[in-house]
Amino acid sequence: MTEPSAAFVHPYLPNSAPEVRREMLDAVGAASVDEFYADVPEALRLGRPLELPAPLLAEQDLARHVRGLLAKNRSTEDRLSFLGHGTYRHYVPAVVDEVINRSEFLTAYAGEPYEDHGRFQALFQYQSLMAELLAMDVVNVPTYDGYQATATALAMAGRLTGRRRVLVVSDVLPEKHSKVHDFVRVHLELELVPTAGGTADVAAAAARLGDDVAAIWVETPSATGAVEAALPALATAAHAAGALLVVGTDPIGYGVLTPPAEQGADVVCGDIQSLGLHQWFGGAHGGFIAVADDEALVMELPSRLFGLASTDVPGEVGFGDVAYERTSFARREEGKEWVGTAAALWGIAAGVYLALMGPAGMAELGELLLARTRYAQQRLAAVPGVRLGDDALHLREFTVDVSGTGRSAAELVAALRAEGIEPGIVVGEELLLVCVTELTGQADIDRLATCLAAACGTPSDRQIPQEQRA
Amino acid sequence: MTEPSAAFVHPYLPNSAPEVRREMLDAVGAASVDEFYADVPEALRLGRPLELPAPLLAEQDLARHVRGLLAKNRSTEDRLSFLGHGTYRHYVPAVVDEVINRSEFLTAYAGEPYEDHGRFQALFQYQSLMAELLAMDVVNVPTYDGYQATATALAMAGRLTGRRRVLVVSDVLPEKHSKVHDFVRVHLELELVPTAGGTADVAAAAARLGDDVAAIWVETPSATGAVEAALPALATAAHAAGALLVVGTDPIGYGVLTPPAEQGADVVCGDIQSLGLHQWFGGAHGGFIAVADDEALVMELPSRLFGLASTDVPGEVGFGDVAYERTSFARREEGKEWVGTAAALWGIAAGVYLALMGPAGMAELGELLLARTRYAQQRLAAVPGVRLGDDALHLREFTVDVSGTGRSAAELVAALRAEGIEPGIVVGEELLLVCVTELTGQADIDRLATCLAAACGTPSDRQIPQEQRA
Amino acid sequence: WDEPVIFELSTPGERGVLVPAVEPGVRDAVGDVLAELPAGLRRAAPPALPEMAQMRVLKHYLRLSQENLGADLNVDIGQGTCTMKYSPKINDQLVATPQLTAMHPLQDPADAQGVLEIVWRLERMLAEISGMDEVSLQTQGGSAAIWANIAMIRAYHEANGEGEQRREVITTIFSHPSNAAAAKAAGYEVVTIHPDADGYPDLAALKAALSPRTAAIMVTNPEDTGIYNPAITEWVDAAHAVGALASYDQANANGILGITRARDAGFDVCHFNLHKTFSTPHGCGGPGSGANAVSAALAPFLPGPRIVRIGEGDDARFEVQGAGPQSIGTVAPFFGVVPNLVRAYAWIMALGAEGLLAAAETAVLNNNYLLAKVLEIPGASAPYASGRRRIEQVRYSWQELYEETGITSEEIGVRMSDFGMHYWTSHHPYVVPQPFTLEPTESYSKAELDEYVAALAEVAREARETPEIVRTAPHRQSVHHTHHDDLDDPARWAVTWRAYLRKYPEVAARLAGEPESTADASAA
Amino acid sequence: WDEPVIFELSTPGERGVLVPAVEPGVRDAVGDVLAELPAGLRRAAPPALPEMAQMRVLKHYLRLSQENLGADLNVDIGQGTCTMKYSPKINDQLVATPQLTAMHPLQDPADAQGVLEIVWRLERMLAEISGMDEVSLQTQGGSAAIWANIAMIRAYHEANGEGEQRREVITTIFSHPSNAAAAKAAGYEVVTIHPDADGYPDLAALKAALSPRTAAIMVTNPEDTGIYNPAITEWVDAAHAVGALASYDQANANGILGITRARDAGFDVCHFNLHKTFSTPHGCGGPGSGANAVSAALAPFLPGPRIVRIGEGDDARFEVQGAGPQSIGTVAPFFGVVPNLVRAYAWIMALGAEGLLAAAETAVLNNNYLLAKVLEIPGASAPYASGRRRIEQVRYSWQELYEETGITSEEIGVRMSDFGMHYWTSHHPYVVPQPFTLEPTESYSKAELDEYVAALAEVAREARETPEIVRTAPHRQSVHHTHHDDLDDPARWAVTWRAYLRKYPEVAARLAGEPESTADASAA
Repeated sequence: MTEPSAAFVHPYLPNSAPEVRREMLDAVGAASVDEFYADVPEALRLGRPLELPAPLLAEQDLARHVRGLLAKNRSTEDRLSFLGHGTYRHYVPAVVDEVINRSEFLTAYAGEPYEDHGRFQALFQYQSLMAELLAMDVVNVPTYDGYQATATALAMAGRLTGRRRVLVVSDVLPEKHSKVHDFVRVHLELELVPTAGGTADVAAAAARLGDDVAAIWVETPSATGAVEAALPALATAAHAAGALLVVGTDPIGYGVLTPPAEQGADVVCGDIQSLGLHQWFGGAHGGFIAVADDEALVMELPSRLFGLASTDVPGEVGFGDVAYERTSFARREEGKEWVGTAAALWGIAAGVYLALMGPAGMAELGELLLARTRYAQQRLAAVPGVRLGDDALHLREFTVDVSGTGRSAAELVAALRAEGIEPGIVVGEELLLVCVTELTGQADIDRLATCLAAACGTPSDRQIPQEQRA
Repeated sequence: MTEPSAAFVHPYLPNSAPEVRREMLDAVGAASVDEFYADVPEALRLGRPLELPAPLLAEQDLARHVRGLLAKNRSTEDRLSFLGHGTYRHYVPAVVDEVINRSEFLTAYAGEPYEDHGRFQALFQYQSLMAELLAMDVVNVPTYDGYQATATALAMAGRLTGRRRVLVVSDVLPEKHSKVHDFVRVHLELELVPTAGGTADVAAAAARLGDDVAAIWVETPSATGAVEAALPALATAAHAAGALLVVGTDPIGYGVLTPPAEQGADVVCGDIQSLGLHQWFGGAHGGFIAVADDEALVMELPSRLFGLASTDVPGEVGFGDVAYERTSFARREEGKEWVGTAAALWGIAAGVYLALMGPAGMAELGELLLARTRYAQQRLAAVPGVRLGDDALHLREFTVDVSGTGRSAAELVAALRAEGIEPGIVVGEELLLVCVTELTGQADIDRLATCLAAACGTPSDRQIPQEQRA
Repeated sequence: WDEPVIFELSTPGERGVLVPAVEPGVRDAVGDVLAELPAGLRRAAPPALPEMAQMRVLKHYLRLSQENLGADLNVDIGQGTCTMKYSPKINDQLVATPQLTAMHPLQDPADAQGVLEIVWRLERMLAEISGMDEVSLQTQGGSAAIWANIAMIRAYHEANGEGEQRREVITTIFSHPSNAAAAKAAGYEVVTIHPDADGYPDLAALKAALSPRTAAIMVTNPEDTGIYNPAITEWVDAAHAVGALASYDQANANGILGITRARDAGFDVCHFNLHKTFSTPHGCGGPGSGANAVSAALAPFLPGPRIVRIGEGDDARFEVQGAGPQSIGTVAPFFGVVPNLVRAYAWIMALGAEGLLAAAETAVLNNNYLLAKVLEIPGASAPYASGRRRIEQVRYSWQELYEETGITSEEIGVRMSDFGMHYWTSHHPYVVPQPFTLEPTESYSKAELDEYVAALAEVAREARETPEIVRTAPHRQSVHHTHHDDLDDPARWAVTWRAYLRKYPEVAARLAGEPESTADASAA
Repeated sequence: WDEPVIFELSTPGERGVLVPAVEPGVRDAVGDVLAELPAGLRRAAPPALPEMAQMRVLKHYLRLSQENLGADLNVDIGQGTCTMKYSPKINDQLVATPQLTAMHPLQDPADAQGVLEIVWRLERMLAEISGMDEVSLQTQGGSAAIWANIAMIRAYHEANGEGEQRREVITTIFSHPSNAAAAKAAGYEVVTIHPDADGYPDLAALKAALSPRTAAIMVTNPEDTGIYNPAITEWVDAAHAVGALASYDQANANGILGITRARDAGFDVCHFNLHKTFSTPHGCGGPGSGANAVSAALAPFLPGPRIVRIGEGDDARFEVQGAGPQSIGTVAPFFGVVPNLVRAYAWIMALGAEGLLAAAETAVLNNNYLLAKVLEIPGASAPYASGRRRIEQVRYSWQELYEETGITSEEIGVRMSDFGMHYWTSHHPYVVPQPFTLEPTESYSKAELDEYVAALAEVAREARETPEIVRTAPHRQSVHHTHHDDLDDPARWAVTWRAYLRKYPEVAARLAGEPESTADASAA
């Protein structure tokens, strides 16, 4: 093989400059780079250039190309969005982005507690801030996402109890169910216990408990945004049967809502995307798993856990890995699942978010979300032919049944998209999942109601207030 | 006065929290904040709230409001722009923005050489990189902009020579001339020597030289983008008369063009916006003044000059202010003009830009600009009725005379704006100033020529090549 | 800085960011939603989050950032196996646009054509780079991608009715441990092959281990030693011969881009780490991004959703299809770590075919140059394959130095931090004694490699001449020698601040009682 | 870090960023433009800029940034008179949009309605805050705004035929020195008034100085001492009585927002520093932004261009008008430092009238709290106006400590840097002996003020007990005690690297001959 790239000098490749390249080859006594590939059999050599698009070597050309592609997108700043279903449009304070875009955090990886003291402290603080919100003493360094966190939490329950059955008593996002199912299916069987009125049917669940049940799995808010009010009863039942109560949740409401740990949950898990992460087309998720500070539970956690430690200087705190020997790094297939590159940066972001929000911010946000959700329910339910999917308490998301309008949910979505509105997600032939956040103001909700009424062929029950923009 | 703001808690005001406010008042023995204003006469108290718009206290509301206003803009990414006239559309490498947006640089001010070592070094490096480009040994920490740099350079010439007349031998931007005139008019008289063919009329200038002339002022590229080819002759004539040659310039071309210092210039000055600063609606300018390392010249510079110094550690370099006693900080009205907050961050940006570009990048850029300028001249001059404003060598900008088209320059601008094109700036009834850069590709120039021809009511001489976007 | 834990910075009443008030019109319509919460659902006491004004939160985290050593700041070649390369800043800027950050994954695909096209294009480029037929970009890291590999393999065998029969997965000891761990999590028994005397993967041992019970081999190549398995085709063929699949962990692909491809060696499935080979930033440990590439035979098992192109050229549009009937289903939310996918796309587009090859060759040149320099340090060695060239990294050993001085590799790593250098200590598995693994990638100049080696040599000299300075390191860090035995004792570990205050009441008492102490901060 | 000067990092052939090639179609049309350059215009030798790959440039500047102490990182209250307040990050994000960065100032105003509206609104808000009639936002800093003040005053008198007669400008010693310097640059003779025994501006001295030769008084209030001139109306009236104008340097306005206004005291012209009072970041020394506010009588003299609103409410549009016939013309390119104008607008909008007042009151509360704490440090004093409250800052003195220990204020400042604190030493004019000036603004919490004072007290204790440690500071900086005498000797000063290599041939020889030395970098 010749050296086709000998004259290819690129800003990303300092030693592509011919002079230094020659100097380095001379230093190691090699005639060409080809010598280094002596172990790669000739038969495996590609022997031709990869068929890739012509490169955009000048940064300005690259920027123009990629920006040109992205300019084809119309984002939720251009459209009025009521989309949720696992990825939520919350406001991200500027300081959050500032911190996670710092080169020191963005480009670091796995430094040791000394040179990467900042990373250890930032993630310890993330754990600690989440712990306050969740009222639990142990929270992991984030795993990939809420799907994985839940799969892992249930697997932990299986290992702890040595049992195989899991009762799924809430409505779960289908994609999340798919992931959890495929992840645990060798070890666990998921049994659906149909919900009643949007939340758990406690009696039905209790009836199916037994000494082969590893866990009851609750989602709150559920896939429809319903808040589970019966956690204490579920916990009591589960514990009586020797099973764990595993609660999947979104932490966004716990400025005002009682955290599951205070209602009997043994493992609480979920996603942190709501806490300071942009929507990113669904590409910014992180999973948390929280447990009590109980050695048996902690030793089943596969994730890294950063902990405080004393140092040679009295009063100074350092950081390090808690119970590192649990992990796959240390024990390969004898470890608990595995540890790998997951979502640390998003954890730092969530930590900054919680620090900025503080108790008052989380309380105000929780109340605002509850109020806007209720308001949106009222407005949409007032559209003729539209009624609420259930009577449960909802946070941020809820379903509406449009069967009375004579239109399918998909038809209504198409009609509203033509108005620049994403009214929600079709979760059934005549069922629409609608999401509101602190970025969805009263005027936005009113506009949805008006346009939905129009799409249903009926006039709205009141005028759209003038838009509240400057 | 009562304390209306006692309960006004804001994220920017930590001590607006009522508890700590009370604690601090107690610590100083004050009943209320009002006591601190004892020296402000009652008659001067406003006594009512300022009449300002209602605040947007939640950051998300503020962001939405400001973004909403800015969304009314249509930038040069949305329009095809051939606008120059002092503010230029060059590509800003990502690393430049990364560096100047670092909190450490963005929010620092006037720390001393120890705690702000980085700032001193970064600005020393800016001076040094500019010095290589300009081939001069002394460059200042940036002043406000090229207008100020030129005004100051001419004032220096006046002080050094003790003379009052300045011969202006180039076409100067009217706004720049206005600023320079008002700044120096107590001390200097500016005399215009009309240009010939776009550049200096050397004979006419020489004829007006005398022992009362402080300086010849040349602009290259001039207000029309003409490159002055007669600097050596002007220098010889000026020096023979005991005058200085002051050259205002844009450094963008000196990867390939001979720097004025090598053609006899005594003071070289101008603007650094082209070197890594966005257009910012004309809001990102910085001025440089370069001179030889001659004590007499250096002592007339009003700006700060950062210099290298030895430290207690052999081989280590530190930094500090060179000849600080020159400045108005030290000497008030006895100093040279004044020193104040000017454009340091832009200087750091220009330094990063030059470090990224290196000699090869500046050479390639210079050649590209010359080639595209010439190409644009050819294409536009080929439009029937359009001819070049002059025959000089041009860099980046040139004028076209549209008198043969039967349309005024303003009419043509209006017609092309309707096509999404800013074809240039009206600098005379029938004169248009057109600018191209590395961001104005061949296809863009071809499109301008075609649309201009159409606007003039004539078909283009050739087809528009298909746009080169991905 | 000697920056306190954030809870120590709280002042009651301060606010970091404000939330909009409930609109009067909403309030009128819904009443007091908190008062109306069902019994037990209203939180009794607010969470004990700190109360801080905005600037102080910012300052705190900026200071923490300065106590961290990112790849942008140091010569980050000590993180061997992790391919710490330059993540171009332009790519970070490109992904920061609201046209990406504010996209919801369930928007009308007509409104998402830009991002869908980029992801689709990236899939096709990675298919070409791997030689495979189809690519999925959903996983968020290398280990997650390994999981997807084994999940597809499992589904494949089940679809062929061999799910019950094939219960073993074979890997090598120098393949990433997540291969073993993920196979175990998927229910397989794991068989681990050790290298031959020269450090090469042992083909005979593989053949002895293969059987109709084998579901797959899962191997890295080059291995973490930097040694390329010259018999890789024979390995794959041997696996295929017993009906097993061959899965290729291409975490170490950085030296072979454009040189050789997974499919050309017969692999059925492979994955890349976009945060290694394709330059997306490591983010303190994620999000990364995994690319799973498969042959046509395995394509039906890929996770969903899938992005498909309809039409060609200027008329092409991109749509989203759900997972197919044989798919392993969802492995992660939606389309994967989208910002990293766009970054990886931009990185490939900035280099092209010639550039990828140049990157690989430069990485390999840098590594062999570094190898020569490191071997000049007395006490350092490169076990296995003596005298052979390596691909993109080398697992070295300080065993000689240790025997001479008693200084361990871990101690040297800590001391390296005093020189502003990083060198990680988790060289799983600990087969090589006193290991350290260096991977220079293509991103570092010769001068930087020389600087790193000089620091290593200096620490080795100290180990011999002034070992105490090494043993008592760190000396120049913002934190001092830390007592890690606290962290393995359930009674003493503290994973959160609240646990810390609970377990160490004397600390809680001190913090509650004392005013904030004078800063003794070292300068930036 | 011990980061070399950038020229030392050059490696021949490396590239930091690539430039597009000349298109073949352009090349064909224009030929070899370099070969065809007129005689003498083609540069003979390329500029000796460094040659560096992109990551190394980035790393170099990131390391330099870490050797800098921005307001975001420290308790930046030692930069008295400069109003170092929090520059909210949201504002930096808002101005980073291409809808601002990529705007050309001569675009069709119809395409620039957003930015024109913001600038216009900001002008109106500042008119209300100052009480003035019209505002211009073109200048890039406080001193530039002072220049615009005096240029307008000069034009005003000339328009009234008194240009020749009025040749004097009166200022006070505790007004910013740029008032004196700019007046001088405008051709005026400068008369400086010293304070009375209590430190208050001396009205009698002013009256004695005023005459028909007086063009203007140019004063700061509160002065740099933090003392508000209670007779400010009398000062203005006295000036007006002789036909002079009154110009108000409101660089120190941070404590009086919403409390009292320039026009209410009778001033004709004033300016604000948006980078002080209105929070735009200081950028290592600019760009700042100045706002010139004037009475109706002076409005015709404002610089141009002007932004005008046509129509009202939703139909309003914004246009650009050139400078009027009496205008002083252009003072700066186009519309001023636009990113800072948008930031200042956002800052005011985030706070509103109540918030501005709260900011002012909090700044004043912080200052008087700090004053009480500093006066508890033995050896520190606050000269003048003994026992009186101050507005937003105080000029203190270490004279007592100096007399006791011989330690100067400058030495204390250097030692403070070892505590991660900054304290500047340019307290022009040096009327107060051993001065230091603290201005806490509204941005710092009580805990941070306490921390700063504790560090001050500690250094004062050291000055008494272990003075050598203060005298030999700094001890914890990336650079050591620097020999500033090099910088005042024309034979030895080196303003650029090329001058350094020329003047110090032994350095040039060493750098040319030696390979790069081992880094001895301290950690981040």
